[in-house]
Amino acid sequence: MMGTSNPLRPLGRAFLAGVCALGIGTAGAADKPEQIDIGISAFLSGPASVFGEPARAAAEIMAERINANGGIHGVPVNLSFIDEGAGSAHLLSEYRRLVQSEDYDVMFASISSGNCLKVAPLAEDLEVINLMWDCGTQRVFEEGDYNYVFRTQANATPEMLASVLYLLKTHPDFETIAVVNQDYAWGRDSWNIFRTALQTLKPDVEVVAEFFPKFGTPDFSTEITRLLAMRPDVVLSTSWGGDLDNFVRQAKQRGLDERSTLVLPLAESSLERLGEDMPTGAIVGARGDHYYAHPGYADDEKFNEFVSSFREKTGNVPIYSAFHMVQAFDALQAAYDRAIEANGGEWPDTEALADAFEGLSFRGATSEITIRPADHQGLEDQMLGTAKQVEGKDIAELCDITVFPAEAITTPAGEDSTEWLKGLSADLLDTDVTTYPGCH
Amino acid sequence: MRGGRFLLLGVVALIALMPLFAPWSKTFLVLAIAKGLAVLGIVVLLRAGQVSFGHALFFAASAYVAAFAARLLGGGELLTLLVIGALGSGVLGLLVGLFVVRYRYIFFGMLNLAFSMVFYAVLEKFYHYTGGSDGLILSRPSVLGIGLERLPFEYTLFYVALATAAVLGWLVHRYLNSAPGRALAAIKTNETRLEYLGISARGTLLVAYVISAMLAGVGGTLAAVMQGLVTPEYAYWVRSGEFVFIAILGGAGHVLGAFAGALVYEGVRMYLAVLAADMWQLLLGVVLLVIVLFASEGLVGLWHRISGRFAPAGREAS
Amino acid sequence: MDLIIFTLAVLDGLAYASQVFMVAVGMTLIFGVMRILNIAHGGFYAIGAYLSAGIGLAIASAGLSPWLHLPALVIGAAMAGGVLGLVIERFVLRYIYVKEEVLQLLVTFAIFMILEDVQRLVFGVQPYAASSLVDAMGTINVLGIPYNAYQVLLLPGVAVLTLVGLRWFLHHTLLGHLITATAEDREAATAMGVNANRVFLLTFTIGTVLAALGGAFAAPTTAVQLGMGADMIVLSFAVVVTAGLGQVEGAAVTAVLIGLGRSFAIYLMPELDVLMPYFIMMLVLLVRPNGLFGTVQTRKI
Amino acid sequence: MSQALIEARDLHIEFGGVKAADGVDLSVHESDHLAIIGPNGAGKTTFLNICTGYLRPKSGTVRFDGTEITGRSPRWITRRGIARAFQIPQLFLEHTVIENMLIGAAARDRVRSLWRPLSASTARDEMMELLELMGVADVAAQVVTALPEGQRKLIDIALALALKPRVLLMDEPTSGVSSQEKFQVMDTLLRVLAHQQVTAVFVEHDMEMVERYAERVAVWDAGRIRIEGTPAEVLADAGVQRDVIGL
Repeated sequence: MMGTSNPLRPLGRAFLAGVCALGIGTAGAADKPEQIDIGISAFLSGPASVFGEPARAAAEIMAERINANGGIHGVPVNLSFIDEGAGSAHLLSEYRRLVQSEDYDVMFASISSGNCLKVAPLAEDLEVINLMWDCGTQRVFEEGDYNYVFRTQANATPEMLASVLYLLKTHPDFETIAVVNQDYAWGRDSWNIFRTALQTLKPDVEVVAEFFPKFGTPDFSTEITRLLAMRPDVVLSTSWGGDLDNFVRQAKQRGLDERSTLVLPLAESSLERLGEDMPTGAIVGARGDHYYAHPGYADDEKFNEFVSSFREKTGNVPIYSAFHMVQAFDALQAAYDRAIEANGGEWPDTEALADAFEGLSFRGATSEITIRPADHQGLEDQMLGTAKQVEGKDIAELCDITVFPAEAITTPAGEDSTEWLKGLSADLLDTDVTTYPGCH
Repeated sequence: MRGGRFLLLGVVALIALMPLFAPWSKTFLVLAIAKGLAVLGIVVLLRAGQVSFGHALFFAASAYVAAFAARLLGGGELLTLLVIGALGSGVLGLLVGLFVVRYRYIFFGMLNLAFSMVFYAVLEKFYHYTGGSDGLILSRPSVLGIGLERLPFEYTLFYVALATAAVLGWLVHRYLNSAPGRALAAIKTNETRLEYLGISARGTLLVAYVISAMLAGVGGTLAAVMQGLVTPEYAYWVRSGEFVFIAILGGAGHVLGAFAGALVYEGVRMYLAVLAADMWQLLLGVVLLVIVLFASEGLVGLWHRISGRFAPAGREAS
Repeated sequence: MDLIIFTLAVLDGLAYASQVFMVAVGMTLIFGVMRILNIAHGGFYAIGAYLSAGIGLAIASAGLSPWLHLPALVIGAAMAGGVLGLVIERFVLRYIYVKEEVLQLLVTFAIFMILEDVQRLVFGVQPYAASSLVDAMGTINVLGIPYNAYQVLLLPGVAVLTLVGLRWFLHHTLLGHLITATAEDREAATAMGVNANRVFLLTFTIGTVLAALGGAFAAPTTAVQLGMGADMIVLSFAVVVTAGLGQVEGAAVTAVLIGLGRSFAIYLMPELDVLMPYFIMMLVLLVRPNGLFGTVQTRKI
Repeated sequence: MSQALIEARDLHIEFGGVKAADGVDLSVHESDHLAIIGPNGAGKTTFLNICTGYLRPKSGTVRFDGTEITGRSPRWITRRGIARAFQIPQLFLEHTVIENMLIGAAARDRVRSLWRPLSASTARDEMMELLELMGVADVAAQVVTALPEGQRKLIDIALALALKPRVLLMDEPTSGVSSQEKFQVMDTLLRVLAHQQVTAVFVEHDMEMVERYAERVAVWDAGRIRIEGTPAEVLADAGVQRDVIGL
């Protein structure tokens, strides 16, 4: 084959490096770099930039703050963003370029589930630490085993399960449910998880309609007409962004919220945009325990400082993607602390840093998160509340906030989510939860 | 002509050596070659004056065929996957072709678009089979029975892609100069006369359509193997538009233009996205406008103009 | 399927059809006269929508009557579409009429890409919504189901008005005659002293205004967001081709077919919803290769 | 009288109410040189269009060598031996003259190889000879767009002859050719036709040409064959002189 002698040379180098690494041990020391280069993938164009842009703002706030404090153990951080909106081919080649050509140290990728599934094996191949800072899909760690990939937040299973639990706690007697989700992997997968959990915990519920309108549908009126005619007790939508705004607004205009309870597990990210159009009584989730007015952190300095600097920078309240970004940075900082300590003060190499992530506990802007050593899955508490319009406020408040502890609702390491959900017992409803009565 | 040939060899050699100096460029180059092959498919149809705005259909179809085949064969073999992918898109090309070759110009373009959008929607909808928008994972195939690690595999894939492009480019060149190939170009200027010579314009176009579908198919398989994943995005209309864009950028109707265009396009796009993450689309649009308004013969035409050594573009292209 | 469901589906279908028609009619007109398939149409649509939402929000925050939004969105869209159309025709398109069809198409593709980023730079990434007009118009009950009056009364009304107005303009005014003459035979019209450049400028501007209007009228019912133009383009293509090139009435019929097809699909087989426009298009072209109202064009020998 | 090669029976066709053929019977015999004349818009070209399958008559039949060809496609009919040259030359404008001819030869020989270059066609010498005969060999390497109408006209006929047809239908073969050259062209053409044993039908309005080159003349008027016979007979007819020739 053409040129085989040349391609083998880098291979030989890699082999030698491997031998050397073995000689020293799997975790070791390295020279302190001039800066830590972090590559971050997020949607900066297209509809999903409603998550990407706030996350970018949060990343910039975090980097500024770290560098203002002298960096991570004296090493400043440097950020570079990859636009997921430019397509996954672009993401992958840009990811490779940053790692292989620019020697980036850590990657944060990504938002889209599809991209997460692509990036995880790539990071493993490139032997670069990748923090999945906003990935929803539970498939990554259930279907693959990784050394360099970690998730600094929860995944779809606890997020949906918490939504089911909250719904059952607040509306124990409902009989019928319909779903209107975006027609792509998230919409399909999240519904599968939700339905599996629901049918295990409350087998008599009837699914009366399943709609998967095209991603980016501007008009839900036909679906809404159907729902109005069918009158299901509960209407679920795990949509987000403009799609969720559209659905909720059009549903409210035609009084769907008066006939059915809306369950919107991602609506925290739409609260500010929807404003007065968020129907009172709708169940709102936040993919974690993020809420700019979280009652549990009303007096917390770190939380308040982040919320106010975010508002200052962007003019908006922070949404969950911004909180997730904070968690990625805090995890990184905590991992370096831990690795340097374990290394006796020496700067860690990639292996040592990766070791530090296993079992790492850290706190983002809200509650503490632990990265499970077995499968690198983050354990993140889940918060849900019920929206309420309050006179004189242009953004709905969340009432009866309930925070579900991560351990109880996360699939145990090594198990398949669907199977685990099928084996749930109704006792789960009695798990100790933190509740914040009243509206906030 | 001789000077041109040496230059061509030089450029190919340069590309062949590039991954040794810039390891990350393998991905980039394989994707550029993969797109270049799809663009070559567009170029073939452009010969007949027809523009397919749905060629991503075949790019995606072969990628999915390869992914399914790899799954059935338990990993699969790179060369087998390339052949299966090409055959898959060829068969689909025949089926779609039987329908679309009855139409010309805007109808031809739009029907192709419609087919690709139907396919796109089906890929997203039937997610129990196709994995929906997450797509299907295509694990690294073996090469001639040998399972390779990432690095040697990427080098192998790159050189396989380069060799495939060279061979297919040459075959297409031969085809375009053969009797059916010249008759294809005659569809553009006088289809009526073609029929009055006893040549079926539809048949001629159908042959070209299947060839062009297979070219896009080989490209799609290469891209899928490189990325290790196939998604419905492969079939989206913007990607089809991109192929047409590249064909024009390279110089419509030219075999080399397809690859030159793909390389330049991918390069420009990548650097724009890095340097101006906020407005790469805008800049790309401006580049496109400038090309159409001031250099509509594309890169190949530009090269002719600069070098001034060749005959007028119209003849040289044939 | 009982009669109630049938009625509801028809109502939904017609409401959707009016929106589709409003978007596609401008593209059909431009294609009929200029033979340019205008991808940038999606961009004009989105800009019209952003503008309308902006106006709506401004009216709401100023505490003015939401009804003001109606005339304001028409005027805003007409102005924005007018300016964009004039500028783009005069300074870009004019130079490409002599070029090949595919190049013309690519130019509009380029304009579309540029407009996409312009929207992002100007309006940011957050979706906008200004639905106070829809709220103000309230709902009407049909068989116990509340419908937005805006969607089932105003939008179809506007669509019918546009169709009738455009027909009248094309068939009963001098300018309209110039446009139809140019559409039928550009060379003959030029020979008779019609200034094709001016006709093109006018047609393109009207088409652009219609696109912006389509967006402006869609805005109150939906969140205006990035990427909204891209999907509309493909749908409009389907309408243009199914209708027969340049057939304004055909666009109306096709829009109704697509609207009904979509709503019945959602009622009966939701999985097929997205595929309906393409199925309709292929079916029509299979039976009538030149579209519903298209005429056969043969080469003179 | 020899067996009719093309035999049209009771053809009817109309365009927007105008009857272009209203019960036409017309036969073309082996080795015939038939000229069709008539006023403008009378339907002369329509006859060629029906015989070559471009138009389908409303009723009536056309037989070629005993086989019915009514309503068959131009391609089908061409392959059976009826070739056609056009009033407005129909050529592949972006190809060279020789390429035009070679495509014709490839069509005749059913060349389907996707591999062998057209330029290496074995028919090249034969095609050059044909161009030579038509007097256009010197422009063989030129692209058609670069040529004047007159030369295109000759190439158009040459291209039809490249198919080695049994019948050649021509629509005003010398229109566009300069008046000095047209006799020369027709002399050559007839020689080629005789050499290849091709039967010829031509629509013509130049009576001088008809007189000189036609063996038989049919007058097509208002959708009917008004009179048919030798040039001398037909041109002497007073009605024809008045209505068709315009004397």
